[in-house]
Amino acid sequence: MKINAGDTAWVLVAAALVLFMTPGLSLFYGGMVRAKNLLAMLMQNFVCMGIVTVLWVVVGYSLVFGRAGDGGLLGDFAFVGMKGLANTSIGTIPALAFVSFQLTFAVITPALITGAIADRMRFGAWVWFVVTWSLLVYSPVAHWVFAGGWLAARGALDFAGGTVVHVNAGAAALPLVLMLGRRKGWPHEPMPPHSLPLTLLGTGILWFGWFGFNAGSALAANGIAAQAFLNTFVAAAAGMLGWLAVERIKGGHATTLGAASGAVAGLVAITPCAGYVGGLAPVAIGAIAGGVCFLAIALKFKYGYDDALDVVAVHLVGGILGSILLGLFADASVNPRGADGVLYGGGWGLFGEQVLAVVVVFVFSFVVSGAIALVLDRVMRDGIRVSDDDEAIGLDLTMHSETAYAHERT
Amino acid sequence: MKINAGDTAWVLVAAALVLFMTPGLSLFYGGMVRAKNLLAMLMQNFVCMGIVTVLWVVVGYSLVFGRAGDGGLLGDFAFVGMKGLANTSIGTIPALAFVSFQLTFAVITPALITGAIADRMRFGAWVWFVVTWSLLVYSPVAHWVFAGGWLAARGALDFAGGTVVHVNAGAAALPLVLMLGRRKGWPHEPMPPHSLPLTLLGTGILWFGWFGFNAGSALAANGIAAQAFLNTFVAAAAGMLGWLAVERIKGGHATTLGAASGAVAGLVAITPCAGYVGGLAPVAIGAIAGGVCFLAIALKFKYGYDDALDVVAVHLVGGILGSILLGLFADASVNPRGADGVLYGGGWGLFGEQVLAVVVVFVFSFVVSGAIALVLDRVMRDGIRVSDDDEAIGLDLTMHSETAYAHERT
Amino acid sequence: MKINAGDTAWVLVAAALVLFMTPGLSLFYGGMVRAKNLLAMLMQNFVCMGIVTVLWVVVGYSLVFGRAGDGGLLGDFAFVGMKGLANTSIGTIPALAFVSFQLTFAVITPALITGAIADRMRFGAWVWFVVTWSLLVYSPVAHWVFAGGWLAARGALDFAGGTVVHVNAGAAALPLVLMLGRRKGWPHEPMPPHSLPLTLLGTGILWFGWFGFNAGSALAANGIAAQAFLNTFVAAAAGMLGWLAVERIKGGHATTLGAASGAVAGLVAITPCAGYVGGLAPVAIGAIAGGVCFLAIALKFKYGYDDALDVVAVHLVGGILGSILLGLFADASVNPRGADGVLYGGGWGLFGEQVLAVVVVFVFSFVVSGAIALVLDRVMRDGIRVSDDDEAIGLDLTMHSETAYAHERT
Amino acid sequence: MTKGESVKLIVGIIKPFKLDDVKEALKDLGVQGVTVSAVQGFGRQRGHTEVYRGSEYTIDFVPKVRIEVMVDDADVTRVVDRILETARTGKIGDGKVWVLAVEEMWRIRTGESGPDAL
Amino acid sequence: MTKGESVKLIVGIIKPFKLDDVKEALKDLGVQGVTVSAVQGFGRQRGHTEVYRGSEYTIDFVPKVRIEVMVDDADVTRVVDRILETARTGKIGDGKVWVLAVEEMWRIRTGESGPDAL
Amino acid sequence: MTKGESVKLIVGIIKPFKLDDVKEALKDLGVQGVTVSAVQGFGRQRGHTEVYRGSEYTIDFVPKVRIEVMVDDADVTRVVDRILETARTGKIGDGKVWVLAVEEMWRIRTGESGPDAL
Ligand SMILES: Nc1ncnc2c1ncn2[C@@H]1O[C@H](COP(=O)(O)OP(=O)(O)O)[C@@H](O)[C@H]1O
Ligand SMILES: Nc1ncnc2c1ncn2[C@@H]1O[C@H](COP(=O)(O)OP(=O)(O)O)[C@@H](O)[C@H]1O
Ligand SMILES: Nc1ncnc2c1ncn2[C@@H]1O[C@H](COP(=O)(O)OP(=O)(O)O)[C@@H](O)[C@H]1O
Repeated sequence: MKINAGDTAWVLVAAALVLFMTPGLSLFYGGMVRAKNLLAMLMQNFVCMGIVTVLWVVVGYSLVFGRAGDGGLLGDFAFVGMKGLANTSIGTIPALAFVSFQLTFAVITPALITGAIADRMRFGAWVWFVVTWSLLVYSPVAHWVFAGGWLAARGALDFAGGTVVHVNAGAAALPLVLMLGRRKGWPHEPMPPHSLPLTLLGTGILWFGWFGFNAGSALAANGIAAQAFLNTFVAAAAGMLGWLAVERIKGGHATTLGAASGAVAGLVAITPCAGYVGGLAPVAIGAIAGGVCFLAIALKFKYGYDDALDVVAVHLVGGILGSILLGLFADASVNPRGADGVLYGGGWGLFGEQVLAVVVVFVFSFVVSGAIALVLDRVMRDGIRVSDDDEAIGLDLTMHSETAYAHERT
Repeated sequence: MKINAGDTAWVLVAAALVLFMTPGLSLFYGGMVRAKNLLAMLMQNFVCMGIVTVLWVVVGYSLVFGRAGDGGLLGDFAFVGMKGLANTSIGTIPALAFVSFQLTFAVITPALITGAIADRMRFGAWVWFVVTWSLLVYSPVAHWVFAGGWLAARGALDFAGGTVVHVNAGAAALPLVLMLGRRKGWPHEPMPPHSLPLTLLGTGILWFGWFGFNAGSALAANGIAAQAFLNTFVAAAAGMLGWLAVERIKGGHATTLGAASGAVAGLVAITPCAGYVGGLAPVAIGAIAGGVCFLAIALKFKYGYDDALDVVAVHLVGGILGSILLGLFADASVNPRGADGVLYGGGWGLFGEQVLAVVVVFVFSFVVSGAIALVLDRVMRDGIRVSDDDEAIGLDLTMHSETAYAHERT
Repeated sequence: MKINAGDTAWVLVAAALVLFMTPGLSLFYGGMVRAKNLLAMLMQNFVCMGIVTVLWVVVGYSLVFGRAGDGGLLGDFAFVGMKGLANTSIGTIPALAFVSFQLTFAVITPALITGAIADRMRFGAWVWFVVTWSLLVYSPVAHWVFAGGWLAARGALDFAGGTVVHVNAGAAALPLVLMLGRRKGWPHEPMPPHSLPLTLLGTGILWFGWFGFNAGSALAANGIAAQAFLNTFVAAAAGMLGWLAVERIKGGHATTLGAASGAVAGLVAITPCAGYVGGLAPVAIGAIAGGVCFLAIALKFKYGYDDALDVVAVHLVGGILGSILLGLFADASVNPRGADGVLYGGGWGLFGEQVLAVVVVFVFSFVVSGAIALVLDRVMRDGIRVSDDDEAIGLDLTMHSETAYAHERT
Repeated sequence: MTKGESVKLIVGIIKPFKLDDVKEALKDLGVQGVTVSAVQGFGRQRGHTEVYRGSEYTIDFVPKVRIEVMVDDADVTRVVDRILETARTGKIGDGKVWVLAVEEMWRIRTGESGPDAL
Repeated sequence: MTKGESVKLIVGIIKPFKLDDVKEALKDLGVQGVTVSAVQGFGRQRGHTEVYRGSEYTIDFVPKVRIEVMVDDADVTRVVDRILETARTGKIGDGKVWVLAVEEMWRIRTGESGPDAL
Repeated sequence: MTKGESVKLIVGIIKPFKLDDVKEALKDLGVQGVTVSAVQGFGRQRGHTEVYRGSEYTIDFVPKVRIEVMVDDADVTRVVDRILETARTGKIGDGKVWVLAVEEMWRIRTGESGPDAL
């Protein structure tokens, strides 16, 4: 098909927006950790931008999008080193625009995990985890869902990554958290955010970038993109209000961090739905996600796992919610490539596929991520967790020989 | 009309850019308040992104753009809940792209007011103010000017919101400031900005986003958009230089905050003019705005109203200036849908309409906003102002149970 | 040619992205200086956005793009005050979109210099330096390379400003650094970054904006833009990894600042190459730049010049590297308007032109910038360097009567 | 201020927002200098509660300001009284004042010692 | 706590992460208040090294916490012992404790003086 | 350093940029430790003026550094002299030094007391 400049412009911008989300995410998380671990958090995120990108052009893209549409399990090596892609097109856009756009997803997915493992994972271990995880977990899952692999072929819908990105990252976080163990002092010692303005700035960047994430997934500047754009906008808003409402009712206060977290919860939940629902559905999806994700935080206290910045409650729970609610709210009149959910007369077929996709991605990611962590912990000389002393001093100094803030005397 | 992908791409991007302005604004303002009120400021802005968005898709959009072009006073309920908008177009773009773009204006307009009321308004009161104001003030004014209502029908020009956004917000700020009263200690006690880097970061985001605000208002990626883009760029620059020059001459110093404030003043003033003027007009408009807005700060000391972060001096005065200067500088050769101002041989007709529009919007917004504030102050149990103790402790802790910065010891 | 909305959308967005880089750069640098000089750093950057912009529409654009394609030395006054540009087009985009896009390059180039002169140049002297430098150095160099002047006519390639922006700014920094002299205490007294999170935020913004810088330079939303986009992405990543690897090997630590610096080094080096290379070339170019720029920092200690934030090591060395590596890696099959480098069978012709362009730009910029600084130092009452007392107190207070941070007690 | 034999060090822990008043009062009395630092106090006055994603936690420490004033022996009572007066709000947490004996003191600039160094 | 004649000021320089333990221990002992500030210490304990674009530099100072506790004369030993006990890790850098004689002290809120002011 | 009977506490308020010099001088003298904190001073030295959107306001306080050095009785003069010497610029605002008597002191790590604890 001929390249359309408008579609190309939109996808390139969307790719830039999504890339910007990773620094945004690092600030969102960074504001929540203690100052002594801030740089380590930023670094764990930025290094994903380095590692995954190089891997992607070398082999990752090919593993995901080789044999696209085969209904299968994994791509191949057809596009290794970007072979044969220059000056070709995919749909109405240059193939390399598609490569860049998809790359941003591959970057941010492992970055999401950093919130769970905050303050105690060795930098070297994280580097090797990202390398391995990217190839062994992200590549197959993305093939199944984004590249016409087996889950997509069965009919599961995922507009922009509810399963591939959020369930996947959330499910990977869990075994890491369990294997790393709790931060010293958790849960009795309070570990309040060291700088909420950083977190709010990160939220602004995430919201901004998420337009590219969701509406860019239309891969064209058309009505579907506009629908996805608006849904994203509305779900973020409704997520914020939902979280604040429940927080206010249960604890008496509507917090700034609550507003930020709720918006992100809404954005997570709308991700799989963005181009498949319409009308006021995003209000419902966002509000439900805001409220439920807030309540889901209690799980970590109940079960005693130290998911430091609530990746499970926000990304895993939010991703599951969005993927499954799509089985209810999907509306084929909005997007003929979608389907009708339960509420739009489509019956329980789609719903079933959504549940299946969630379960499959959860189990696969949990198991393989856990295995990777286990192997790394054995293989690496010092294991994956920092020493107690290093943890007490802080990762910035012990991992990177740096201090985040040095507002000096003179 | 058929959807044009290029125009759609541009309007979607523009909508994302304008949405990003609200977090940017919150940082711009947030840097200027004292640290104990920072989160409250951020929250007052972020909550606009939550409330106005949900209101907009439910009813707000319909109130503004229902009966568009009727030369009338208010829209209707035709588009409640986004009814009938999916997969339709407005001009060359999807209707929902237009909905999203316009939504961002509805979000940021009340957010602008937060600078005036800083440090002393109860969060609950602000929430209800935003809900009511959005429906009772923003909706009609936007209908009059942006949706072919009576002011537009008479021939008033407002490319991107000089009256709808800036005069409107500035005029609403004034009665709130008068009713809330002064911050404890003002004006004798200095209340210097707690973090100018935040303010400068906010300025960068605002300038960046304003390209979407103004050039996006062309609703197409064409020559008018390019003209609006360049005018925006130049007026911001000239505003900065104008402010710095006057500041330097009067006080001996060119300050960083002056550079930031001047750029914003230039951006405000060019807003109504952006697609209607050309050549070096933006230099003149920006520079005048920079200088005059700086001088307008003196008003609050003269008349004793505590407009904390100078919303009146920058947005009200800047918005009035821009709207009226358009009566001089408008040049129909730049944009045939515009008109000729006094300097381009168009006589005083346009100028008169501009003055009328400014007066009408000012009076309407001032009166209705004041009435809303009055009613809220009566109806709400604790009124709209925080207690003296809460003000002394700071709003972050008393409204949101949070502290902005906790750079801990360990 | 008819205006293409898609291309226009892309170039407008790209212009916005590049404009955003200057605030981003100010934070990148600002985080690295001591807190007492932060605002002065931000201000030196923001004021470029003011000064250069106004100069550009008045005369700068005309000096660069007047007589475009003449193979000559400088433009003319044909477009003074934007004369005759409204509603015309250049290629497939409105002329004013091109004007805005090119303006952003003219803004950021002098801004890059601020990193070298940090902490000791008088604000007034900087203002006059920017005015003069913009006209006397930037205009001719940009004409030679970007406007079909003599270097372009000979066949030198520079996709997005390896010579015009980076070599040019780096070469200008050197005489300034030599004339200003060292910061008091350098090199024996450590002057660590006061806030690395600011620097990382700046890095995120720079990376984001650089997509506009490089891919926007295609001036269309097409396959070349996509190639340039991906190359930019990959070189940044490889630059990060290259820097971290060498840093780790030599010093034992992979630092956050190293990740940020390496990414910027990769971005600098890919700038001239972005639309002319393909495949895995950006991995090589980025990784080489990351490693070599890190090693180049040692030069300032060896030769004793206080290039405060390593503008020479990153921009001069990175710009030279990129421009010359293009002579090896250029691949005409990627972009027919490019050429083949040594590795693609094009022989040493291009390589020679690249070396020539680098040498010419370096010498010209070094000499004229030095002359400007010399004259300013003579002509200005207090010279170009602040007094010892002012330096000790800090530039924020002494130049701008402001303090960056005032986290108050109450 | 009077000129006695020896120098005393008065230390006060006060509420931060009282600092300006105390400083002005001491200026009025003719005190030549004060040294101030930000401290955290723990005492009868309760700290506050913050909320973080649904969890409440208590901050025990309350921000206070510590002032040090060197005065001539003969002025101690006057200065202490004035601090007690201006720093008082009557609510819990107003703080403490105490006096220490200084064995010797010097002004760095001139090397003067004893009350002359004040 | 006992009620003696005079008041002493106990000052301690401790490791920051020990603050909570010390605070709780003092609370248990019945001490009514503590004033705390963030300080930098220099001593036998080495500082650390940071890296900045390839250059290493040494930070000599180590973050410490300074606590001030006013107690009745009669309680000094008990309180000091408790601080010594809870602040100890046995590793270099644990810090110091010292006692100063207070000539007089007041509670600002009430004007009470001497041990009553505690 | 010599070993006397008792310990004294030397406190100095100095200009921040002199801290490094003073620290090095004390190291040279054989002083084993110093505790430092950031303070604000008010005295003969004027503060500065800042500008905020056209309004000028004065910041009365000047940043200073407070150092505490415990030394053996016998070393007080030497140490004080050295501080006076290295901290002096001769310009207003150089600060003060004073000496307090310490009743008793301990090293937390070992429990040693008196001059042995230094
Ligand atoms: N025994 C003490 N030792 C040191 N500081 C104390 C002591 N008691 C109180 N303080 C300081 O005085 C402040 C006020 O004391 P608090 O008991 O809260 O109120 P009040 O002085 O009004 O009884 C505390 O926050 C603390 O900084
Ligand atoms: N002579 C001293 N004067 C003042 N403070 C001291 C002195 N010696 C040590 N300190 C303080 O005590 C802290 C711990 O001392 P250090 O010598 O490192 O370990 P230790 O007390 O275990 O021997 C130092 O960081 C410093 O704050
Ligand atoms: N009477 C005092 N009590 C406590 N601190 C003082 C006193 N006088 C001066 N200082 C401290 O010493 C610093 C320098 O004093 P200042 O009067 O400015 O200069 P100088 O010591 O050169 O006469 C002040 O900023 C303050 O911190």
